[in-house]
Amino acid sequence: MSVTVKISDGPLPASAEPWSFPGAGAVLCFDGIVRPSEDGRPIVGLDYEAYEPMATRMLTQIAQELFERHALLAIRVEHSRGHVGNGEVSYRLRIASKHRKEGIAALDEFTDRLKKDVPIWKTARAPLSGEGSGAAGREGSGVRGQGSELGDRRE
Amino acid sequence: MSVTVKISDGPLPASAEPWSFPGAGAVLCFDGIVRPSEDGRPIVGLDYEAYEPMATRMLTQIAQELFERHALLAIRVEHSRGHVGNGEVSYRLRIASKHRKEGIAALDEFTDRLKKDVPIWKTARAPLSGEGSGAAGREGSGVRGQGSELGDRRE
Amino acid sequence: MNVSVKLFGAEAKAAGLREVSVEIGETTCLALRDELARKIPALAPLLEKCRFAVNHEFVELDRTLVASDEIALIGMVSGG
Amino acid sequence: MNVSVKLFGAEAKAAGLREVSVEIGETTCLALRDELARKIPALAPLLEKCRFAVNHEFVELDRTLVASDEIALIGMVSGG
Repeated sequence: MSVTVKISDGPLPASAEPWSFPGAGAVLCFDGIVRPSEDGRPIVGLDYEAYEPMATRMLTQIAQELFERHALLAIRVEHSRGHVGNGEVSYRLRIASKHRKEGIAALDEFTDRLKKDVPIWKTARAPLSGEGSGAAGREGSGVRGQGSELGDRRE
Repeated sequence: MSVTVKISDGPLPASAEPWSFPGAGAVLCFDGIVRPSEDGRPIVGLDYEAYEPMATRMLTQIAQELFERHALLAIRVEHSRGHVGNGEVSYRLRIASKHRKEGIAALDEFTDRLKKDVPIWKTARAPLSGEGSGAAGREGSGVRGQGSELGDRRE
Repeated sequence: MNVSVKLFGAEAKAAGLREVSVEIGETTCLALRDELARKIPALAPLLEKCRFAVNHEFVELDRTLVASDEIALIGMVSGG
Repeated sequence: MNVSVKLFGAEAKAAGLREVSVEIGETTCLALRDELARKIPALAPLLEKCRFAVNHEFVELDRTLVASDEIALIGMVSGG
């Protein structure tokens, strides 16, 4: 069983480095990319906060559960924390399996579980005054102060 | 609608070049890789034959049908012809969509359709004498001569 | 009318040919299929699962053929 | 017993705090939840959908707490 979990600062590399696993017939890569709007409003990006080490532990636990349910060869998951701008990659999941169907099912399940059980939160960052229309001066809905890492990271 | 279809000689690059699409929230990449055995027997690789231009036309048609059924932004599909060795990539499908679920559904459907309707055939190439056990001297089950492109390409 | 039919995969292997020339009376794919079964008995058991492609598109068995058509017999494919 | 509870996302926003100190009589997560609702009314409507994590693992509401536990209130998450 090969499981790699990595939570790192800022966007993931735009292009995934080569990755496979001996004997794999199917290698899937899913990139989750920050879109330019959230709930219909323009944003410049998302700020991610992760509760560590729980987030890494949960990602690892989910990967292990999927190994048991599907016949997988390897899982590698990466997630950003901090700011990720529009068009940048915040989440990359890669799964190697012997066959396609089990890899696709695992990819979908893993991501559903991530969105339900992994303590990671995103906050939309709206354009600064002049950067966009209709949202001038608004700057997302994040929590300020009280030692917020995200608050500290805002420009 | 952005559809790219490419059938090319030999294995695809081990690592996919960067690819995305403006506004995409999900980019999926599926690599189909030649496995070291076929029907329980060791092989050194697969020889692919494509009936062109029909294969390219069918791949394009399937992509267009999936655009209508799912809300996709871009599809790019590449397939090998000729020899592809074990561990090498013979098929790479990439789909950009706003959301994950539609991209995953399209990825699965596209590949099901490929395996049903696209005139591409594979022939297993068994190890040459000395290269493997139990299959010495056997060289796959492909058709020889009569202008076979594959036959001509065998070393 | 004399037509030429391209063969691939299992059908090419069964026939030992990649292309076969067939003389047909009635100029439909159905008549062509019957003639292929008669001329190359090894193909007969495979034909039920085959489709014809004419000029690079799948067609129904009642399709009428003309001399300039490019005809291919497409059985089980195995891409991916 | 005095415990400290980490808050995130919507709960941190509602409370205006990232960490809150609470005095509890009965040392269970259920008692802690009731005390959080009493102390920070803005949190009350969110608590139904929240889980507690103790020492980085989700726990049930009947979980008994000890002073050294790291406690986090986990509401709707939004990774991906």
